[in-house]
Amino acid sequence: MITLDLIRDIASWLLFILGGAGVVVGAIGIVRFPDFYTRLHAAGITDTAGAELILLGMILQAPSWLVVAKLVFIGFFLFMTSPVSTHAIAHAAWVVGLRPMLGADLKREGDEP
Amino acid sequence: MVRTIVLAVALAGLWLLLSGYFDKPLLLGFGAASVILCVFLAHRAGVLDFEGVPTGLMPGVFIYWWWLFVEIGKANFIVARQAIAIEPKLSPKLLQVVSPTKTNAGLATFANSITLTPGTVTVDLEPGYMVVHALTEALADEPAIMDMGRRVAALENGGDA
Amino acid sequence: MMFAVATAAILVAMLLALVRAFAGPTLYDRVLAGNSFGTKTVILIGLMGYLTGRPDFLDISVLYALLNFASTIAILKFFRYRTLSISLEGPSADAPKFEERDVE
Amino acid sequence: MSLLAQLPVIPIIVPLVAAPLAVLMPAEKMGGRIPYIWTTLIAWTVFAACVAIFYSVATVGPISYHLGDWAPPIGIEYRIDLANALVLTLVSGIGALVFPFSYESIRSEIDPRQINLFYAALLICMVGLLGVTITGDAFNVFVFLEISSLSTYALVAMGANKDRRALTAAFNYLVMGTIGATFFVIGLGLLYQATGTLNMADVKFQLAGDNNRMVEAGFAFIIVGMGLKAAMFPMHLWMPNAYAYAPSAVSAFIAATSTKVAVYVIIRFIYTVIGADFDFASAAFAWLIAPLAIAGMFFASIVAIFQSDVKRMLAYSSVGQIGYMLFGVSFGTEQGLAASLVHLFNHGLMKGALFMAAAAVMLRVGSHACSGYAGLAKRMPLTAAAFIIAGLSLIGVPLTVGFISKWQLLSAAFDSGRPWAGFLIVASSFLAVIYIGRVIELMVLKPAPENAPPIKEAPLSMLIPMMILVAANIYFGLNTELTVDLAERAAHALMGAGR
Amino acid sequence: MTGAEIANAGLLIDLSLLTMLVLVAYVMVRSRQLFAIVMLSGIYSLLSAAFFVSLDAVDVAFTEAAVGAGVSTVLMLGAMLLTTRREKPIIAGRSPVAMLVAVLVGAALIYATLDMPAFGDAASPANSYMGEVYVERTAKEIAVPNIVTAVLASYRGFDTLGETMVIFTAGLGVILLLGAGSARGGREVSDVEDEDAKS
Amino acid sequence: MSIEHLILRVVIKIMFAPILLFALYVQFHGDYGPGGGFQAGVIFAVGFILHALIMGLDETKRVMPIGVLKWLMVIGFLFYAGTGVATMLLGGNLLGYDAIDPASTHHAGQHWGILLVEFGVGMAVASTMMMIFYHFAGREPEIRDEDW
Amino acid sequence: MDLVAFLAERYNYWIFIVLMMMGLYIVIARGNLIKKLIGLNVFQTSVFIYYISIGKITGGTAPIYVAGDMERWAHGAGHDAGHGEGAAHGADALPGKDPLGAGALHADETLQGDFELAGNDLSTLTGEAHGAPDTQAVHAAPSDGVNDLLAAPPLKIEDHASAVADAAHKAAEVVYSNPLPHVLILTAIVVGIATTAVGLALVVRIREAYGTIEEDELEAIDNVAEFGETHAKGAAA
Repeated sequence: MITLDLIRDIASWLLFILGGAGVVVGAIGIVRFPDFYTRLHAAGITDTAGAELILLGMILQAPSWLVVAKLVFIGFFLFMTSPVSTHAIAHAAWVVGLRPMLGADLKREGDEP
Repeated sequence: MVRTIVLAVALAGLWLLLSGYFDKPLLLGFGAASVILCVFLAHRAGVLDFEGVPTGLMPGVFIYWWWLFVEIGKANFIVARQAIAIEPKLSPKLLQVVSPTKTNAGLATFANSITLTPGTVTVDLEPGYMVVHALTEALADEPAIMDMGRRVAALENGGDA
Repeated sequence: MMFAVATAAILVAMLLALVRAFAGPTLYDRVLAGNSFGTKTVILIGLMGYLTGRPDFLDISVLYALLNFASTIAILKFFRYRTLSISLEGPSADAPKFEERDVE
Repeated sequence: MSLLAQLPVIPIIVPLVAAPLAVLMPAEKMGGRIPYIWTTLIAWTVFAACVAIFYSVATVGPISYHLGDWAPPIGIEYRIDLANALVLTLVSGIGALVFPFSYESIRSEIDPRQINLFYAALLICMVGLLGVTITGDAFNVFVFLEISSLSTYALVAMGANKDRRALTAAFNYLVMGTIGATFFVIGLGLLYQATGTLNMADVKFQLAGDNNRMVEAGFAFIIVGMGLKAAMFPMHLWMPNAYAYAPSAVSAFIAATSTKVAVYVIIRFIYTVIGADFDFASAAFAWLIAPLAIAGMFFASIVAIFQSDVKRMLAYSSVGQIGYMLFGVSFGTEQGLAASLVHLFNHGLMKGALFMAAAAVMLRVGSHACSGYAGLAKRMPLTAAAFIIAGLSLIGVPLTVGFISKWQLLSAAFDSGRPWAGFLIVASSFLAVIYIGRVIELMVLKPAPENAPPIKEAPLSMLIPMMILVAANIYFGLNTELTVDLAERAAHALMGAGR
Repeated sequence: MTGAEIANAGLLIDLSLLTMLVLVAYVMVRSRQLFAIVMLSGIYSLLSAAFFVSLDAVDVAFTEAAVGAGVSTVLMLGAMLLTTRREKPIIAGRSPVAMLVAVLVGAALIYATLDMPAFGDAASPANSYMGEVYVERTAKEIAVPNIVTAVLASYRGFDTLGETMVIFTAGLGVILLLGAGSARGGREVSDVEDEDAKS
Repeated sequence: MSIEHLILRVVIKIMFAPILLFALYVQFHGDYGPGGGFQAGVIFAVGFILHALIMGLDETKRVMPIGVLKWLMVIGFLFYAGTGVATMLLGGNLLGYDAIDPASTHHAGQHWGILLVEFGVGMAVASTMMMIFYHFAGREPEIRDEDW
Repeated sequence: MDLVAFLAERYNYWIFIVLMMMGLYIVIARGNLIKKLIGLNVFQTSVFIYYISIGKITGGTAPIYVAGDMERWAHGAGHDAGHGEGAAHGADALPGKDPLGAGALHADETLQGDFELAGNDLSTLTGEAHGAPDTQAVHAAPSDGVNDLLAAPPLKIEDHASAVADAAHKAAEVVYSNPLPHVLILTAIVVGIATTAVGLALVVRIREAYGTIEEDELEAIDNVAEFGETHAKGAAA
């Protein structure tokens, strides 16, 4: 029993650290990246790797099946909605005419309105 | 009718998962009533169609998801490295992808999968193709994306056949 | 302890997202930051449940995830169509075209 | 369970149930009469219940009703003593008159499709005010205050069909009212933090004369918050426009009731909740309430003189009259309090009558401008007579209620050793002579404009309630037993609870 | 994990959330883009709701999230679509007055805090009197696990009746202001009762 | 059917029924965990708001007509007030739920009372919120472009 | 009590004050009507934070009974003894601690208060309300009806420093935060959203009628229109 708990703890530690790192790195990306479209990708890290890994870590530590079920539901919900939100924002910007920086030199091509 | 039953069963399962009270008949009764009400409203709202309840996709979707998780993990790593690199080497690129999928639900799944994978975001859907924004040249790997598309298409076939 | 570490990470990330929400420069950056902020809050609430020893209140997290989504969609319609009432099913041609680069 | 035991909730629960039902009634059938008759009947029922409560309180003693069968500090309590019974009767009485009164006026000012909603909102406004008055629970005051405020915002904005300034007036009212309500909530929070309870009487019991900074600040916040709602002098900015541009019937109702209720809440909190025997309370009387009351009495009356719109003039006069009430409270004596209560009641009667007359003029002449009142004594003699009598009452001419309340205030001032206060009251009454006299002069002495179309007297549905109110103005001016004696008893009970 | 650690973690969360709240509020004061402000007010709600969770007020957090981040954001967006999206420059001369009022109110409250019981004090009058009575009696008299629901719907059920009336009144007010029969710029408001929608 | 918003449409169609179910779950588990009528009503309304955002307001009005909402608003409130009146008729005070089932030692009356009033709150709040949304979203804007 | 502790015990309140001041400042200083409403929201939300801060108990948990704890409360505190026993229970769970600092403000008087209410249980309370001569029960005596109804239960003596969260699983030591402020704030939140909705509707109407929602411009338009003429709807739109 103790070993099982220990394994569980180690696994959650790992997941939390990975997930936490993902969340922070994603946030750093959101701040650092040069334009809106590149920031979208950084936000993607938080939404997928960060959030889901932490949720997984929490699932491992869950005291009851009910909590597991709810965490799975949240994970599923994020999994379904986060790409949609990302796409929605990106699409809105795209349609309005915000053009991405492209290429290694990060030039905007369609800079006219 | 099949969709109605599938939705009802799924909702009933969801209720039990959320509620966690299996021994209170009152709550179970409310659960049943709620499921019926939800199915009725869903029917009325016109979401009980091939898009809203994609029964066609369901059977193989879990295997696909597992594959997707791995892909997401890999992509995450690449993007994260750029985010914390002292000098990020970004070379964003737009590419047009022709989706191999046939159904709308499949197309949506494909587009979502692209967005979910960090480094690529579906920016626009047009009839016939979609516009994808990729963070670096390496991530704008069209064959890999098409591979994903084929997997989704395979899901559709598996379900419908 | 592990929950505290994860919480700390989330809090740091929230602060960073907030920086982007403040700085802009385009409105879409703000929306993106706001959306990302919402996701982090979802996780934070879950973690706080563990920290206080009562992880049974995850309903709040579910609700957050849901509302975050809903408001992002509303914002999309806000920008794209300038109305909340139009259907997204019809042809997109009737949408008012406006070209705007909202850079502060 | 007998009806009598449930009497205290009847005035609240009946309109609460009736208002949503009014929403469902057809608006346009029979010229909107269905919701009108329904809400009028309800208003009368409520009035009857309030009178019964008043009678019961006056003869037997205070009523305590436990909502949900939970004993007071745990549950919410309705606690009715003479002070609330008086205000209850005033509010429901005005309601019982305004509802039948409103029909013609509303039909000319409101879109026919909205009549049912309008009456529902008016009923909700009334129930909110009643709920504020009747309750013995501090937080319940806030809830019902917001019910009445929210409906008032919408009702005031309904005046936009005539004049779009109603919208900005309503918005300003909303902002100020919400700030006021939030201040009130902060004050409640402070009191709660100091005592751990929300029941008014229990707060006082827990405080037991104990004084600390939380209570002081809480007291200040409650006074300021309610002062905003009551249009106490420097916080009255929302009020003139709101009254001036609201639909006439709405002005008549809220002018006669809503600020009075807010003043009542101030009194209630000073005496029942905090207790006037705290040092800071008397300091507040001397340095905050009294100066503001005096400033209001003079400033608002002077501004009223220069108004060209009769409703605005009346609104400014209300600000001044609120000053009288608070001035009476600030004496800190039983007599001053009694005078305030009497004036609160009487002022409801006179302002109600004045605004009703203004509504009748609005219906026939189509304007609230002073110029429209020229020669009115010939054109609409009964309405003009009503206006004149109520106006004289506002000035404080003997044989009217206005005289009674001024007299009470004066004697309270002298008895409490403030002869200067008596002088101030008399002086500011002269200002009322000027602004009311101006309108009376217009009506009686000036001829009607030559191109004025001939107009009829106001319809009976308006005249009768107006006349009843005018008669009340005179009756309570002659028979002071009901008001003065009871107000003295009420004041005694309020002050007595303070010791 | 020891109690002290939990307390520290709690303090950390509290402080960082409060710091972010202040930051958001400050930027809201400064910013002039209405849209950004609406979005920030959504974030403000989320943050305060997270703060409520850390103060054990799960029901409140639930509601605040639903209302602040959900409904009111959507309503604000809807209203902005019907009005404007930008704020004009600040009116000169009002800020000092506003500052004065705000500082006065703040000073009064800070004065009050000097006598307040410590934050989190179980023996403060607020927490040891009625609050505790409810905790004790709910189990005996109502027997539902959620004490907040018990107090909300039974002990103080009448407040909640009022609350429902408030919401009803708000709906009524909005219908009166924006619904059929309300005046409007140039055109009549279309009669969007059911006939219209059913077609 | 335009393909431009396919992703949104598909996902929201999939999520619609679960959101409503979640709302009802919150409604009926208010006794056991956080939540209750008000929160449930808001979530329920959010479900329909999402529907309106994607499928268009007219379609949502077809699903949930304004006339029905008006009735639901009233009925929801009357559920609450009616419970109070019923307890009065049964011999208690207003909202004294013990009168519903006075004999019970397990507080059945309280349970029923709370359940009923919470249900009323949920119904009233959901319909009112939808009503408010309809009125904001359904009003035609007349906006000058420079304001935008 | 030293300064650091004093600060640490009140920082919540002070931050609430800062937030509230910012909200109030927005409401008064800004001319845009929508922004005013947002300011009102901030103002109200900060008040919510204040209330919730009042109800927090260090080491407490959300006021939802943990599994099994409800039965303990229901049976642990007997029917006859009422709160008296509840207090005794609290005292002997953690003996020998004094109520802390400022919190003991009312300790003396409440402990000396009379315990009539505390002794009542549900049956006597309802019995009183349901009793046969109803009117008599409902009409309390005019003057002294207050004090005997309202008596304070004794202060519960609780050591909050050692009540830790993992105790949540041991029912005997659970401390619940105060539910009452939560209830009040739930109501206040609803009032807040209702006000916001009506306010926004008004703003929409103002925009349609005046063509602007800036307060100074509105005032200017109104001042022009002040003399005599009443405006037809939408003249400026």
